[in-house]
Amino acid sequence: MNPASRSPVAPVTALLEARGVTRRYGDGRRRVDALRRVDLAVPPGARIGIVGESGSGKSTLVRLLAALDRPTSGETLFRGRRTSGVPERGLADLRSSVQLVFQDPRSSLDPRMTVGRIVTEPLRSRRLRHRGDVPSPSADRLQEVLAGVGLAPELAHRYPHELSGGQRQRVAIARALAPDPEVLIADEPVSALDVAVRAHVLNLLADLVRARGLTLVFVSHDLAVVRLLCDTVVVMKDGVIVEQGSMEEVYDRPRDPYTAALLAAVPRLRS
Amino acid sequence: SPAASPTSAEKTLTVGATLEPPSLDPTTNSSASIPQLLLYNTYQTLVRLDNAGNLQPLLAQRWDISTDLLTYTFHLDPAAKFASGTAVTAEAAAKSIERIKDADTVSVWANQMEVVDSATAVDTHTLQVTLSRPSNNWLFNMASSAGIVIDPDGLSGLATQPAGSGPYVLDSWTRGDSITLKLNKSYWGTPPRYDKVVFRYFSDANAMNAAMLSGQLDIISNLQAPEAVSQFSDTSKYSVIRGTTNGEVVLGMNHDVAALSNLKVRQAIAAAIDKKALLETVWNGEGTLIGSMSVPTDPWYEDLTGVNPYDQAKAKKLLSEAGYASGLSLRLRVPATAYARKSAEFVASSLKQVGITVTIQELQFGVWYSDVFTKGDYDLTIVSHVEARDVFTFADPSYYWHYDNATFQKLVQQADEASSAQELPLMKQAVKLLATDVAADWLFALPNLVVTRAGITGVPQNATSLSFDVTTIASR
Amino acid sequence: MRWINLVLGTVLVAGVILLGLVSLAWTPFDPTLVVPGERLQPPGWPHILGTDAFGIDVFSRIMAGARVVVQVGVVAVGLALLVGVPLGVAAAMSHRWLSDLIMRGADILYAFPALLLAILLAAAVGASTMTAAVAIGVASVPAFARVARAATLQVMSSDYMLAARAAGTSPLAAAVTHVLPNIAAVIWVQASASFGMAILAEAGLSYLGLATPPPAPTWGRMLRDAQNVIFSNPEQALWPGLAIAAAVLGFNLLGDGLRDQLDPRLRDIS
Amino acid sequence: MATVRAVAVRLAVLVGSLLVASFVVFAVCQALPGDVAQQILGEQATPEAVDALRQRLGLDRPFLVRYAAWVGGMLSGDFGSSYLTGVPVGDLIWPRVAVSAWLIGLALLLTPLVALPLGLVAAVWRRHWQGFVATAASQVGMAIPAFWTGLMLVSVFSIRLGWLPANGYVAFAADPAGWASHLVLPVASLTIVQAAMLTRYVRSAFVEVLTEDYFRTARAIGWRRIPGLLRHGLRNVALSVLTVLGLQLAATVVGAIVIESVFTLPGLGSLLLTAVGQRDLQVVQGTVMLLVVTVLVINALVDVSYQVLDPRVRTGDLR
Amino acid sequence: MNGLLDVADLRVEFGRHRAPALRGVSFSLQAGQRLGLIGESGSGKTVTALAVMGLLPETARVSGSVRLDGRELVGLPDAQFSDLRGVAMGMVFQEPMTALDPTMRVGRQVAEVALLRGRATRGDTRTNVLQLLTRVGFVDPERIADAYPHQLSGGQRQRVVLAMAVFNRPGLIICDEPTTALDVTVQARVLDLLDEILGESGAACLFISHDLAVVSRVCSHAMVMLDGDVVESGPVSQIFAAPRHPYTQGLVATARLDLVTPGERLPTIEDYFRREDFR
Ligand SMILES: Nc1ncnc2c1ncn2[C@@H]1O[C@H](COP(=O)(O)OP(=O)(O)OP(=O)(O)O)[C@@H](O)[C@H]1O
Ligand SMILES: Nc1ncnc2c1ncn2[C@@H]1O[C@H](COP(=O)(O)OP(=O)(O)OP(=O)(O)O)[C@@H](O)[C@H]1O
Ligand SMILES: [Mg+2]
Ligand SMILES: [Mg+2]
Repeated sequence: MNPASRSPVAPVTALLEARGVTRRYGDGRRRVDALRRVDLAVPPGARIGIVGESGSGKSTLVRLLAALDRPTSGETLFRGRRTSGVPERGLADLRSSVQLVFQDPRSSLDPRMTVGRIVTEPLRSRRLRHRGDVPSPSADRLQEVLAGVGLAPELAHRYPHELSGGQRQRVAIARALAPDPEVLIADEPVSALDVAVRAHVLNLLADLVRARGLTLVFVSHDLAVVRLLCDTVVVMKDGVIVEQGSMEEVYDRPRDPYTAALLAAVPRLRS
Repeated sequence: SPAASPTSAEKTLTVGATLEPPSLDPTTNSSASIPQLLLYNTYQTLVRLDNAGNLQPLLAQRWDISTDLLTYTFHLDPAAKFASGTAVTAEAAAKSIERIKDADTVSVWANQMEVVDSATAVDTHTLQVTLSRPSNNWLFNMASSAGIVIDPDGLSGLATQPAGSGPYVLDSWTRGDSITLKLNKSYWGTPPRYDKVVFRYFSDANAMNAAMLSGQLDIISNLQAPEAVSQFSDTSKYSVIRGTTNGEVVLGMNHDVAALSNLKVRQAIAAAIDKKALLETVWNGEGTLIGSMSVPTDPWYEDLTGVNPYDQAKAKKLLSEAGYASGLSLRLRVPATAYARKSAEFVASSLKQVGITVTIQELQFGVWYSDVFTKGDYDLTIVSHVEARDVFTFADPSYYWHYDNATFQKLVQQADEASSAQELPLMKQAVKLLATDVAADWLFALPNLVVTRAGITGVPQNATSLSFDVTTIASR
Repeated sequence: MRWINLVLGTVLVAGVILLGLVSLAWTPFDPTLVVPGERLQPPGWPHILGTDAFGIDVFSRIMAGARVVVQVGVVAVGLALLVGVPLGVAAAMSHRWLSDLIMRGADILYAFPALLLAILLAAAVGASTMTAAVAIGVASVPAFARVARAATLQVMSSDYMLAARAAGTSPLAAAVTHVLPNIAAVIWVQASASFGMAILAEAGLSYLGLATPPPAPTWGRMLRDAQNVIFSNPEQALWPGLAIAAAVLGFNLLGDGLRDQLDPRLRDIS
Repeated sequence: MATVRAVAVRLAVLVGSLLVASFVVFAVCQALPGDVAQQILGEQATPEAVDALRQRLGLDRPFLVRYAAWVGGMLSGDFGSSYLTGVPVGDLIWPRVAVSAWLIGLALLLTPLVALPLGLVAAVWRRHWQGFVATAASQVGMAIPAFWTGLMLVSVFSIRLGWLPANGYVAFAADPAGWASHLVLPVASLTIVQAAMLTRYVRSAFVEVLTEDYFRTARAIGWRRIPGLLRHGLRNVALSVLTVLGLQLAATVVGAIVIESVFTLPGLGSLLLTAVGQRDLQVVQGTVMLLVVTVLVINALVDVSYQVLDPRVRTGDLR
Repeated sequence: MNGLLDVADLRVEFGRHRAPALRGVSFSLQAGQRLGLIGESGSGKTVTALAVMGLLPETARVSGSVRLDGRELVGLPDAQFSDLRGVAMGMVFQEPMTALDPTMRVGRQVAEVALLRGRATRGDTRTNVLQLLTRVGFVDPERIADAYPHQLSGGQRQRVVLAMAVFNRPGLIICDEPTTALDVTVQARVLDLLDEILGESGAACLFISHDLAVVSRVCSHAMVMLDGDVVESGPVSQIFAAPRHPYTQGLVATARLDLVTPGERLPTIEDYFRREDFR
């Protein structure tokens, strides 16, 4: 039926892909087109930063790529296989390979679960365990993952509210890394953090991505932050990608006036 | 009356009562509340029952009975008129009787008129009724709802508009609250004292007492919460009239139930219950202990309370003799009324002490009718049988007691057909047989507890019929 | 000050439950034993709260009545919980039309108040503790469904639900591991308040003769019986009235106390 | 436009709900054991007579035929006739509605008038004795059964003091003063309980306003606590009061039935209780349906008035 | 010290078992001066602002002294305090989404500031409101005035709140993280506006932010808070160019993302300052 599945196995260039994706919320007078015919390809090993002002559709795009939401039209693909309009059962591969970290570490951690259970939740999912090499939810794995993000093992018994903001975001990152994903999607992971804590989390993410060779999709409204982690940048405005290119190119020589405005608006320390 | 507005010269009597009539036609609806309101007040019968339970003339000035006891000749009062103004004729009386018999009417009382062969007007004021067999009860029944003489012109709307010949006519009906009677301007007899009589209905006995205490009522027609009687002990404000009614509170036993078909079990139950204490506890000692299906105003009444005396030891012994030494479980299904609920609680407690476990179920009257009365789905029940002389119900094996005793049936039949001289000993025998056979257990007879504002006179002491007769009430 | 509700509520509720539990094994006198010779005794010894018009020890009846209260509360609230909460959670987690269907059904059910249900149920199978409890429970289902739905919607909008999906957790598993624990607080508060409501409703139904039949004593029926002697023996109405008030107050305070503890926003107000 | 559409949708839902409710009411009533014919004819009637009467009353027709006839009749304003009396059910119900409507209406009107000030005091001075007293009063009021309050009021005001009638009802048209004096105690007993309950919600609504950022903004521009709370809190509180009042309606209707029984008011409650007892199903169905319709319609009205009161909903940006 | 605002040894405690939120904060603000208040989350910035405004919750115990134009504010009855708020001092809060009454039109809320003082009639208030809305950068003040808060964007709402705070031309304006909830581009616009209005009215400003860049843009002086204490204060140029306290040094270093080359490790506060050594 769909052209993607019928076509002969094309050389897979993109790991994650969005083709002509539109996402519409609400109807009638309240209709919002959060995304309008957006195309994006994330090649394996890429580190893509998505920037844009609030409401430009960054989170929507990322949710669609992770198949956590359905496009109104267009399609999303993972490893060349369609993921939009596919029932949850058919997404085992995607679910075990793509993990997310969200903006607000408070609301992305279930307040009624201990850190240990939060981190091992993906490992206990039957769907993820389809992939043969997903680590088992053992105590060892838990310690390993916690150590990987620099958290002490005894924190496994704590609840999220007993942690500091930086620790919470580390837990969220640990959960994402537990099943050994190929792709890490981070939706504004440091925007809610204090300047003092932000540096720690950014350092951690940079180390992990480099060490594991993760494919990274990193969302932020702050170009200065994106610059530190990504090699490619995508600029969004009103549901459309207005500019896309290598980091140095966009950062130093923005082509779109909106990108320029965004760069200019970032407050800099007078010194 | 304090309830009447002071400017009005009209005299109004306000009577508190418990059950509001569902309809105003006493011939097609069995509710006792209808004769309470209407009998003798708006409807009249050929003969009436006096305070002592004797028949007295009303529309009929006198009556003759043939020697074969089959033909009754009634001589109507020529002055008698319906409220509409037309005369009460023998023809109208005959038509009223025929109407009850007529299957089309679906009358409640059809079986009471079964014995009537014919009812004919000999002349305007002479009515002749021929029976198929002698029946003393028939004449007695003619004093109640079955015997009312209805204005032939008013037959179509009886459910909402009475058409009788009594001293009062319907004034208004505020459903859920009250019914007002007003004076029949063209009444043919001695006019009563009040221009208006208001029957106010209270589903809750305590609310009625409160209304009396706060001066909204002149009379409580029958106190349903006798423990409250002390509230009216101030004789300068109230007087309390104590009389009897026809209401036997019967602990009915289903004779179709194996255990209860055993005489020893029935005797044990009767012996296990201290009726005197029960009356004291349940009805504040007001009322009469009876011992069988007969009340003091019945001509054949005898005190039979000694037949099955209270004796717990004997009750236990009887039970073990009957093979229930290890205990017995029975369902006591009662209608949701004060006397039944309270009696049930007492009975359950008493029977528990001799080893009978009783489960009480309180049913709404509708359910009681369908389950207990119609389907006979019960072991024990408590209900007051308020009709006069309803001892005859024990003669019908299909009646919900399922009591089938040929000797009793024969006695009752003979009594009904006997001359009045022979009737009494036969009935006494029959009533006694019920007691010795423990056809049921009789807890007590409901009292007629009337509370009036001080100064009100003429309230009948005993409720021999279902009527609350207001025609003789006056105030000083 | 913040603890006073919780402490007072816990004490009262524990008292009621304790009375009921102890009454299963022991009461000073048989709460159904009619003793004609001891009617309407004033409080004293051995009848510390006196006796009623049946000569039954009032304190024993109050104790046994606590049993009925707990029973009605547990059944009614349990029913409402077991039916209402899954419905509410399902409504929040399911497609829009199904969600609408569930909530409209709840609205319709809501239009049948407990009393109406109790009247109909009592008319159908005869009044009993169970009919009253079931009527009260069924009538409380819509409230629980609404509360559960609102709370679930809030949980659904949190990022950890999205994270759970990304982690491959199935909706049913998510409902059990994430939704239920997170709406539990709200539900407990609602349950506690409903417990109080159930006690009041049972008292009203008993008063109308639509609940527990005699001889099992209930506070509502004690009140109805007391009504007849309210002018001569007002204390007869006092004890069951106090018992009802204490029990309801206890559960309401417990509910408030729980909320005070669970809702952090109430802690700092300018 | 959005409002009009929302209202239309709400209306359609209402009609659907009413239909479902009518079927439930009818089915439940038909399932009740007990037989009105037996009840009418009493203990002495023969089974044949009972059958004849059932046939005459049309009780032998099939279920769906009777349901259709009933619903059809109601649509044309005909609720059928009482089995017992033959009186049209409408004629039985409407005079009762007047009584119950006064009772419920006055209570619902007075409830917020009592609860708003009490809730305000309880919220603003919740750390002082005034607030404690107000909160305690509301807690105690909620814990006492309405009929108990009624009994106490009667014993004090009617029997001890003799100021007011203990029970009964007088039509407004017949005697306005008498009408008022008969309604004071029933309305008071109903109001006390409902107001106690509402006070609790008002209190927490006001407490919530106190925590809101916009209230802090109002304080920052110079509002004193109480005037600011009235100015900025009342409308927000009104929304939750409205919801709770809508939710309380069912409770008030039930409370009214019990109160009617305590004060022997000839309202819908006593009609229902007797009709059920007598198995006069036409009357039961009619009355239950009326109560159910009232609750459903009022809830729909509450929903719709949300559209009017809350600009976020009115302008269609929130649901 | 005889400034517009003199705060001396201000202590605030919530409950006995918690560490004090403020442990004796002192500072002084001259008329027309703009003071930035910097510190990590929970360091006591908001509590300081609320203490000055007299809007701390009842549970807070305040000691020390806050003088506005020489008048002692600590312990001032609410009625008198209310008369000062909005007139002598105004405040802008962090969260523009919730700072306005959702059930009232924006114009009326702004007008309230004037009507509260009984100084104006409705007619000229409306004109004033429209003028003011124009001044805070709205090109269509009529539409804004007739809108409900939810119909405005975050930046628009924040400008409305700003308008309310400056309506009566108070001598002191307190801004508690007024732009943290806003987008970079919108933030830039609001900061420009604030700059302009402060310049125009000559009001003094206590400006709270954890973003050093923002403070450096608006303020002339800055003050750094840590765990309820002021650890360093001085002119912005000195604080950011040559911070003395190690904590401030760490703060400044981590804020300079632009100085880090991609792939390199970011400096953290801990590189400069260890909390264990503090106090
Ligand atoms: N569930 C939803 N229902 C309706 N509208 C939505 C929903 N989610 C997002 N939107 C709208 O879609 C648009 C894009 O939202 P999105 O969350 O993708 O933006 P964003 O770029 O991630 O913004 P932010 O930086 O604030 O996170 C916005 O206008 C938003 O209001
Ligand atoms: N109402 C309150 N009750 C109890 N403690 C409070 C209250 N308000 C603030 N605190 C405490 O006072 C301290 C200072 O809080 P404050 O809100 O001033 O921090 P902040 O510097 O404004 O932080 P942020 O940048 O997160 O807004 C914190 O430890 C906080 O927990
Ligand atoms: Mg986003
Ligand atoms: Mg703050």
